[in-house]
Amino acid sequence: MANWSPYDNNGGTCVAIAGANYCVIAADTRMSTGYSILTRDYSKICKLADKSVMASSGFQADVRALQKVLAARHSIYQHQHNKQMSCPAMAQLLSNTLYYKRFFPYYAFNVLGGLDNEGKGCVFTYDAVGSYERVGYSVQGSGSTLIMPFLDNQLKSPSPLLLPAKDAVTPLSEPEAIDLVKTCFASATERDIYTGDKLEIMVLNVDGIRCEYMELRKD
Amino acid sequence: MLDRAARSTKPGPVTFGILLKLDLESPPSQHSPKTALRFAYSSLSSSSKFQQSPPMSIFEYNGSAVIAMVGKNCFAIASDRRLGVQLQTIATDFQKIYRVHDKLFIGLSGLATDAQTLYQRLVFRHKLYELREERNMKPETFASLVSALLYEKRFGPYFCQPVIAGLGDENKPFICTMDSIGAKELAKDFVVSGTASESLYGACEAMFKPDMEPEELFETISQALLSSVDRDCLSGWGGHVYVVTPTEVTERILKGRMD
Amino acid sequence: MLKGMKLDTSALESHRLLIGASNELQNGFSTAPSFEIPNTTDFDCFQKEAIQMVKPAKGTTTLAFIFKEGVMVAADSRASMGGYISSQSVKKIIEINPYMLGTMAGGAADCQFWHRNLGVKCRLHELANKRRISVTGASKLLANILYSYRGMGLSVGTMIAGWDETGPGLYYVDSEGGRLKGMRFSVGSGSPYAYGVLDSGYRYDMSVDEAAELARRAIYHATFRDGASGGVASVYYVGADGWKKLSGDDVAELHYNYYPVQPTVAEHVMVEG
Amino acid sequence: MGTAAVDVPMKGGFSFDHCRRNAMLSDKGLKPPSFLKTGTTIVGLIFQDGVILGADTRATEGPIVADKNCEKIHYMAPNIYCCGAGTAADTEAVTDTVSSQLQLHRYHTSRESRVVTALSLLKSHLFSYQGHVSAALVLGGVDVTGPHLHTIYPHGSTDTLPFATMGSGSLAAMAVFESKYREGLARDEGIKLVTEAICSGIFNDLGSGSNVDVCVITKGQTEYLRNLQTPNPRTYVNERGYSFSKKTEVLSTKITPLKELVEVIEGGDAMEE
Repeated sequence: MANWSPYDNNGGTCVAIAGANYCVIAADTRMSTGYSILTRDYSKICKLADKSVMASSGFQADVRALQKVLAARHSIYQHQHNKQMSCPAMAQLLSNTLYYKRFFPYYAFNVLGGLDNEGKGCVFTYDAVGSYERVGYSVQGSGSTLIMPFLDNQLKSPSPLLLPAKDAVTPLSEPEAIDLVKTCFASATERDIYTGDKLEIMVLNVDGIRCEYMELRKD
Repeated sequence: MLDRAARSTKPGPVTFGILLKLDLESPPSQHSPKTALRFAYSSLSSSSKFQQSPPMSIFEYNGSAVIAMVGKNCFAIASDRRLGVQLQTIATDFQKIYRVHDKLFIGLSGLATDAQTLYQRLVFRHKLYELREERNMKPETFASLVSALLYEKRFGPYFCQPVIAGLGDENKPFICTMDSIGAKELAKDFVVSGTASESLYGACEAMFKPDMEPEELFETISQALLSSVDRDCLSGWGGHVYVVTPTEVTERILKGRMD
Repeated sequence: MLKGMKLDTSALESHRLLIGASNELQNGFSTAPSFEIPNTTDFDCFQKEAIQMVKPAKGTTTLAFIFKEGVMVAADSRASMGGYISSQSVKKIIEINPYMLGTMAGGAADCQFWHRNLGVKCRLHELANKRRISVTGASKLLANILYSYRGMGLSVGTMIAGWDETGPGLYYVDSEGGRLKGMRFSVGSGSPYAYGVLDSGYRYDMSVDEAAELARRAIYHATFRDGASGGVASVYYVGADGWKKLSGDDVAELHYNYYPVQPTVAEHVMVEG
Repeated sequence: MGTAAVDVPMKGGFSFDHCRRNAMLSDKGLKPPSFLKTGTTIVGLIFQDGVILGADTRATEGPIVADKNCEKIHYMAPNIYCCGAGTAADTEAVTDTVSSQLQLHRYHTSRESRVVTALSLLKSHLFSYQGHVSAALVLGGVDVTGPHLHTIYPHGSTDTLPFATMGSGSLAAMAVFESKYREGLARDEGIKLVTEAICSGIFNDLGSGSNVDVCVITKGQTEYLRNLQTPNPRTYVNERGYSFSKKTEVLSTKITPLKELVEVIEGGDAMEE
């Protein structure tokens, strides 16, 4: 098997939208390889801490390994500091963890959503080797090119780099954001063969984390 | 050509086809000693690279985005205005949509030289048709003409993806697109092509509503075009939209991001 | 790996605390921490394919120049992967410390990580020597790190700009091991266009505002012509009392300020007979 | 030998003029694009009084669904239909070509076309292009000698079978056939079995999807049931629809009224519109 490769792509799409006091993280539950479906019910979303949830698409073996490392580092942090890691701190940890494998990268495209210390929604988006950035919304995975333009259009907020600065938090309410996520996934499922089956939505707000599901096309 | 269709039974992980090579500007990633030395020299002198080393697909050489959308017995066809050579922008008023006759437009995306050559041949064949038949060509017939011209070059194709939009008999809107060898795709709602096609698919899928009036159709197609090209390095720099109803043709130039 | 040249792995310190500690318990000596390397015979080819597959964020225009009042640093804010724009709001001017800035070109992850590591080293230098590190020293630190990884695929093209006892300092450092002191640099796919504006407009004795406008204009023209640059043109000024962000303007607005366009009234074409 | 100045339409067949230029472009590193493929599940089976063909309706360009409702069952003759998988343009063109040849043959012999005629025309065409014309076909029909079902591979080889499946979803469909097919199926049982096989391809193979097309051919009667089943409606449509916060800004507008609607008004000037 001359062209054996340590990597595979299991497809799937992840979306995260940060609101004023909430954060929505959603991902489809289809895991595929090549042209066949491995399972229709595989969760790509992982709760790393009370206020940080990560969704990853790409090579799910690497994603699992990455989640384990982050969970271990988070429990060590809790023992050393006697408190949960904040979302920005988890974001920096994820960036470093990805970069430590710079020469044998995790084939995982991650988006980290949560609440920062002031309780505002925050979303961090990554490339596979650890470059990251805090944004108002982000999409990763096989359907990202399909969904991103629509989110840009609906959630267009001035860039955080502008000086004089303009506030960049999305004005959407939580139900509107969930409705937008559902439309995005319905559109992505229509056009991307690797996205579908079921949509898992996790909502983080002041009173904790709740889960919602929606059926998607099975073809 | 990876022939998936005839059921390659090779098991195991799909070996990675060549993904888009990086379009980077500073050191190329392949570090064989020879290129590293050559590169080291060129980076010192100008600390940048003009010519892009990693190849892109021929479709991405000039960059383009064309979209057609159907409304209530009217249609709209729009394109970006950029002509580039890989990452460098050469012109920002490049014409990609051509008028075949009052109720039939064609948008040609892909390699600009093939698009222009193909257009001239289409005009020639369309004129012969009108001389013989003494009437305008119906959009369905024109689509078959384009498909035949493309398929004729099956093994040395035109690198051009046409989008055809027209009003057929009783002014019924007709839109269709093709791949570079003439495989027709008829659609009831919208068709897209060009380097920003994936973004355009997603935007249209979310924004499209059936039976839109011409004004709302113009607004929807413009928003879809501009939000998609803003996510694509190789197309954009303004927009050009034609809205055609049975009574009039409205041509508008859009004010878009020029980066 | 290069013979006789020990890889600088201090960046892995926090990582090492965990692994290092456990190793010591197990086998009595702390193995030097190292980046995990794939056990493949053809390292170059593996790197080429892996990088191609993960497509790290790329593409940019950055510039910096020294003038009478200090150093002006400017950059765009677009990151692209292949033809796709992954972000329009990347911070490409990295604040190493209140007196020093670094610019990001080439691999976003490489630049972010190693600039952050450089900030740690500069802070340690301050604590050890009770004075801020010079721009020369800081750029040498970064150059040495990058030189030790030469040939492994890092892609960094950065400028270290700052102010120290000798006044304003500007160095260009890249992942090929190059390190150049200079007055005027531009790095990135848009640099040919930026140089055009920069070289024609540059004078040593410019006011801060003139210099800021020149830098902004150079970035704007690069974003207009180069597909991989765009977003927001950020301009920083480094003076005697450290750096200050002067402006961040969306290049789309800049375009219509520099080249105003009046929307014409609707033109009705008359039908010929 | 002066070539004709005017580009006179060719006699037909393929033209290879661009091959050298395209080869030069590829050498320069610009890869040719991939063509529209129909991932596809296509099936056919023989039942009591004839043949039933089935197909899905998804055409893909790599991971992207280019056409959600394309037609893969092509008309060959009133009593012969043919499903195509592989490169969409090839299946379309080869079936059109042979269909017109059959029509000419019918005018010539004023007899109903035979399935074997279509089979040998297709196989010789495909063989002569050594598989470069990549069309995998399921050919079915009923002629004077009874029902026939054949599969044709891109290289020109053919099979004659009671039931057959092709395309990337052929395994999923064949599983259903192998478990439930028996000789002498009634019309409704046959349609149900074909629909079930196509659905198994649609749901289990990523290259196939959307709707089920079926075509029932019996002696003297052919029914093409387009979108017999549409098991995959869109699962979420936002009733309110979305509004655009920033209205599109227009630089210039040109309105051209269309000529035909200019009626000649007695005495009035036709120019005033």
